[in-house]
Amino acid sequence: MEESRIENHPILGEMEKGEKVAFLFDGKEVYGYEGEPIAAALKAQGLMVHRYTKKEHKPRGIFCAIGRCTDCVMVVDGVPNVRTCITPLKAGMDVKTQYGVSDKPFEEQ
Amino acid sequence: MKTKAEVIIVGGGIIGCAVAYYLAKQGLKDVIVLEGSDHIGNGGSSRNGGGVRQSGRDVRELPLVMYGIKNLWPTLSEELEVDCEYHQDGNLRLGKTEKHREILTGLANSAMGAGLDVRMIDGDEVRQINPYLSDEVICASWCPTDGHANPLTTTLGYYKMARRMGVTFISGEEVLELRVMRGKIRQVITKNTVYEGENVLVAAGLDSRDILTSVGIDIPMTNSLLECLVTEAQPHMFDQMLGTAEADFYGHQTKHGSFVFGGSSGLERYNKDNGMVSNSSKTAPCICRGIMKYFPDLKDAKIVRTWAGWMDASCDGVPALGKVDEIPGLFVACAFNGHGFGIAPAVGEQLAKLIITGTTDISLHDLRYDRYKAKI
Amino acid sequence: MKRYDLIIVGAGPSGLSAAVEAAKRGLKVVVFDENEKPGGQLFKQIHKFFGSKEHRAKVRGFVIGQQLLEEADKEGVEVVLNATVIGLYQDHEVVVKLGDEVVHFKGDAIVIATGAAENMVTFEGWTLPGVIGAGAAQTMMNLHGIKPGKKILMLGSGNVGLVVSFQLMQCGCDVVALVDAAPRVGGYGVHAAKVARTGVPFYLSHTIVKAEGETEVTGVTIAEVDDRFQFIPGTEKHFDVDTICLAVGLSPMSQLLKMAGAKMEDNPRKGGQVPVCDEYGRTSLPGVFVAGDVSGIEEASSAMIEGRMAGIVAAEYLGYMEETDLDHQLKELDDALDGLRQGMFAPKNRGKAIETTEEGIEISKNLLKHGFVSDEEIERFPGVTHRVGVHPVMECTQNIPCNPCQDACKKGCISIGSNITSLPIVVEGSECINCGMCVASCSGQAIFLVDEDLGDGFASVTLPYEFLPLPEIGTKGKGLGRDGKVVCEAEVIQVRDVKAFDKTSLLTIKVPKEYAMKARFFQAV
Amino acid sequence: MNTINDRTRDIGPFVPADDDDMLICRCEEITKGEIRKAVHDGMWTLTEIRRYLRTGMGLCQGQTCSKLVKSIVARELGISPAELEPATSRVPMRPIEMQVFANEAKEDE
Repeated sequence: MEESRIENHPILGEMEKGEKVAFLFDGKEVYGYEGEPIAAALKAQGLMVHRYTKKEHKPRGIFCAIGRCTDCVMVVDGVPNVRTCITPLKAGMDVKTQYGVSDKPFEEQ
Repeated sequence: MKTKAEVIIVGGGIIGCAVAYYLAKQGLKDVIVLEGSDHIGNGGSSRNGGGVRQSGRDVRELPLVMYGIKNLWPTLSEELEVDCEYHQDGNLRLGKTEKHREILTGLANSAMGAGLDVRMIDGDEVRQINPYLSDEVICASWCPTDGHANPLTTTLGYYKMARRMGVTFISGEEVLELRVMRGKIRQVITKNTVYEGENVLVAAGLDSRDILTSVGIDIPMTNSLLECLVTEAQPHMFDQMLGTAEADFYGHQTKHGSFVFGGSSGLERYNKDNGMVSNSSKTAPCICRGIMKYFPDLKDAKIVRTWAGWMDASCDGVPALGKVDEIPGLFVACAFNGHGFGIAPAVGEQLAKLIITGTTDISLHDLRYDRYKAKI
Repeated sequence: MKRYDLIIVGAGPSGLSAAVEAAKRGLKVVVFDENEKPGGQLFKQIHKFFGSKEHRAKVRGFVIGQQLLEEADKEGVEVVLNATVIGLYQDHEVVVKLGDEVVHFKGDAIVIATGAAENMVTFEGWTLPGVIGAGAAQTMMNLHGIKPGKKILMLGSGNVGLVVSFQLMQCGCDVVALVDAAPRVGGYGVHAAKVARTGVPFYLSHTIVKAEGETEVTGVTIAEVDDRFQFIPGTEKHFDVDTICLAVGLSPMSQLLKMAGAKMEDNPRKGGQVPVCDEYGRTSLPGVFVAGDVSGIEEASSAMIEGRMAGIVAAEYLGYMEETDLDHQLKELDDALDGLRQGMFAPKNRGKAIETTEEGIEISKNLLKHGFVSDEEIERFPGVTHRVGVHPVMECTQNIPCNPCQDACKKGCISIGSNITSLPIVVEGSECINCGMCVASCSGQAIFLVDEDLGDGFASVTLPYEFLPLPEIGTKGKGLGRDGKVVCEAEVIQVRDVKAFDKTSLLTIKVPKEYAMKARFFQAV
Repeated sequence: MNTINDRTRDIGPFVPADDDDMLICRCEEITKGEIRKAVHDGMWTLTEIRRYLRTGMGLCQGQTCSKLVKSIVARELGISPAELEPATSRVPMRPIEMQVFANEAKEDE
């Protein structure tokens, strides 16, 4: 499950990590490291789709990873449009897939 | 490049574009619109808050805007083949103090006298209409036929259709002066070109004053900075247009989901111009504080953009509109005081009629260019 | 309002360099950066830098970042992170988001060093999750320790595309192809060669037709393009990938300057919209200076020099040094910057098709078309000689401003001379002691130590190796050619990994004698 | 700045193309075809395009698409992209929560 994590790097050595914490992704308990971007924790779980667009309902995920493009936004603790690539993970966060600007799938909106 | 026309319009804002459109629609297509900046609709037309409202207006301009809301706005999107995002879901003009109640009641009473459906409501009724408003709101004037629209698409929609019908638009042509020849308006002179027209309409916002000075006409107005901001798209909350008793805060939620709010910091008459209409560093935070007092729920909404524009503020708060009797062929439409958007379709249609036929359906007498008198 | 002598926006290579120079001259300096970590792109750059000593050559980007930060700290520069500058207003007012508040600051002088943003390119499916920018890949793997994907296609053969491809492999990803619509490799040949020799195929004059997949990338189709960049039907090729990485250039992030009313120009040679400025970064706004990519896309090495220049002119502007000292202090930096702006890849040569080196040697066609120099072509370059015993083979075939190899060899075997872009030559009569320093010092990983005759029909090749796991002595495998194809059997006979090599391990492999000048990479089986 | 632009200049008819449905502005989901049509509707500057279609007005504020839009518009007008003035940059450079923007640090702190 954590196969996307780089355990040892030929140049950078072992990557520094924060404390392992639990958080919710779409209601399911998952784990990440405190302080890493939410997007990194989700990517380690293999998650690709962060949101579905408002007009065309098309999937989007990480694109720039530095907070510019805002494609990776999700609903975090009830607030939509949170840039997960630059928002540090905290224990207990409630992270949800974003549909348009809501955490409810389009058919429920 | 075409330099001679039946009508030359100075100013490619919503007024200029709307007049051009209605002229062309009525068959007069020999028209040149000169826009000083590089972009059509670059002044107040694309910088206002999008209100299409009657309530809160001076009674002298009410008949025009009421006419427009009844006859022109409802079908404008179809007519211009663009989504003007027109919503007619009412306007709440909010009050938080007894003094506000007094101001609002005064405005409502005079508007009712002019035949507008507007009434005072209390705080609870306000929150029935818009449940997101805070308890600080104790009263409002409520005008159900008011609304809002998208100034950008509406302005550019008028431009698109006028252009499609054959009107000539030239941008980047800053008009320096007008010239009367043989007792009639004749030339419109820019840095590069001399244009000639049988009729000339000056609809250049604040710059109209300098331009008209060249033919000895003065509209007493000054500049005042209008500042707005817009949030990211949010889930749908409400459709009304909002304003306040002291006109220090106004806004609405757009079709896109974002909130557009404008507001006053008290500094707008004293801003420095560095040549690019820039915001004051103090105003946007002030608008945000204002918004949160009315809408605490919007505290997490992110601001994505702020902008500013110069308003053409006249000494008595209403526009100068119509024929300049002393110079045959010259017309003016300026000094809209920051509320030229909602009224623009009516102004455009009536001025076009005035240029073609010499008369209007709605009297423009109270808005004459030479109405200004000293106070004693 | 809180006031500083100098406010710098951006704590990347140029911003930090400006801060250090200004603070050294007595200015009270603050640097704001929106990121959680300082250093800008330096902390994502794990390769050794090019240049000469004064450009901090052969030091890895992230180490340079650490050095700059230490210098800034020593000079008393205040570096404020998670500090987003939201606006540059009139009267040198900088408004910064700090935590849950906005703070207004005034700077008597301001240096904008905001760097660049990535360009994008469109194709069917380009919005699918799994299509990412090269910067995103670097951020994920080098800052956050996450692999951007398993099987990756790279679009873009400029230095970013090449360097990031190599980094992707270093962290354990599989790069299935490197694609570019241009007919020639855009980046340094040595960067291309180190990617190509690991077996990554290059597709020049090709671009992406579409990214495949419903909710995320599952594959990609590329096709050849003609000289007008139109697809040639029938040339489509499919790859199973989960990630497509885009490295199609950078644009200056100059919005703050435009907002503040600085005179701007659109200059394609500088990468887009840039402020009009003089050679030291003075913009049309008095007291507002620029440095680094925001004033024109170049490399981090030149950004650092530009930053130092901006810091010095800002100090002079505020009266912290005499105008008469200015020329003298800038002169050295002028020369350093001039040194970096030489060679085939100099800004002045952008877009030019250079056919021969400064020495008059024909450039390798294969290198430009396929990413590697062919066995026949390599012999014509001056770093490639044949001798008895161990000797350096320097497969450096383009004029780039770089000379650490010359200093690395204490025995004087290698010479570049005073012209920093010259190709290295093997000095006649010099004696190689097989110390390996040249191999480890070459930022382009283009130097090999070869003994063409070990006896018994074998030769040895010592090559730089920056991957995990590091093979052990005795590991048997294949020798790969410059083109990444298997050429022979090979066995690791020596592994060197000392501190002076700075994490570039040296593998010595034994190969059949006839492959001494062909085998350039090792693949364990 | 302020260069004469006669909007009656003939730029030829709008010719539909295969890639008209290609998304250009990722945030606002605006296609290449919409941009090309807008040029033929008279939107000849990047500012007009942006106001007419909302390109570059989304969360990323045009950081991703502005160069792409520029090249499409230039091509449609038959001019070099360098001749097109980029749309204005506006405060804030990054999206900022209303309650943060409202919270100006006190002078005496």
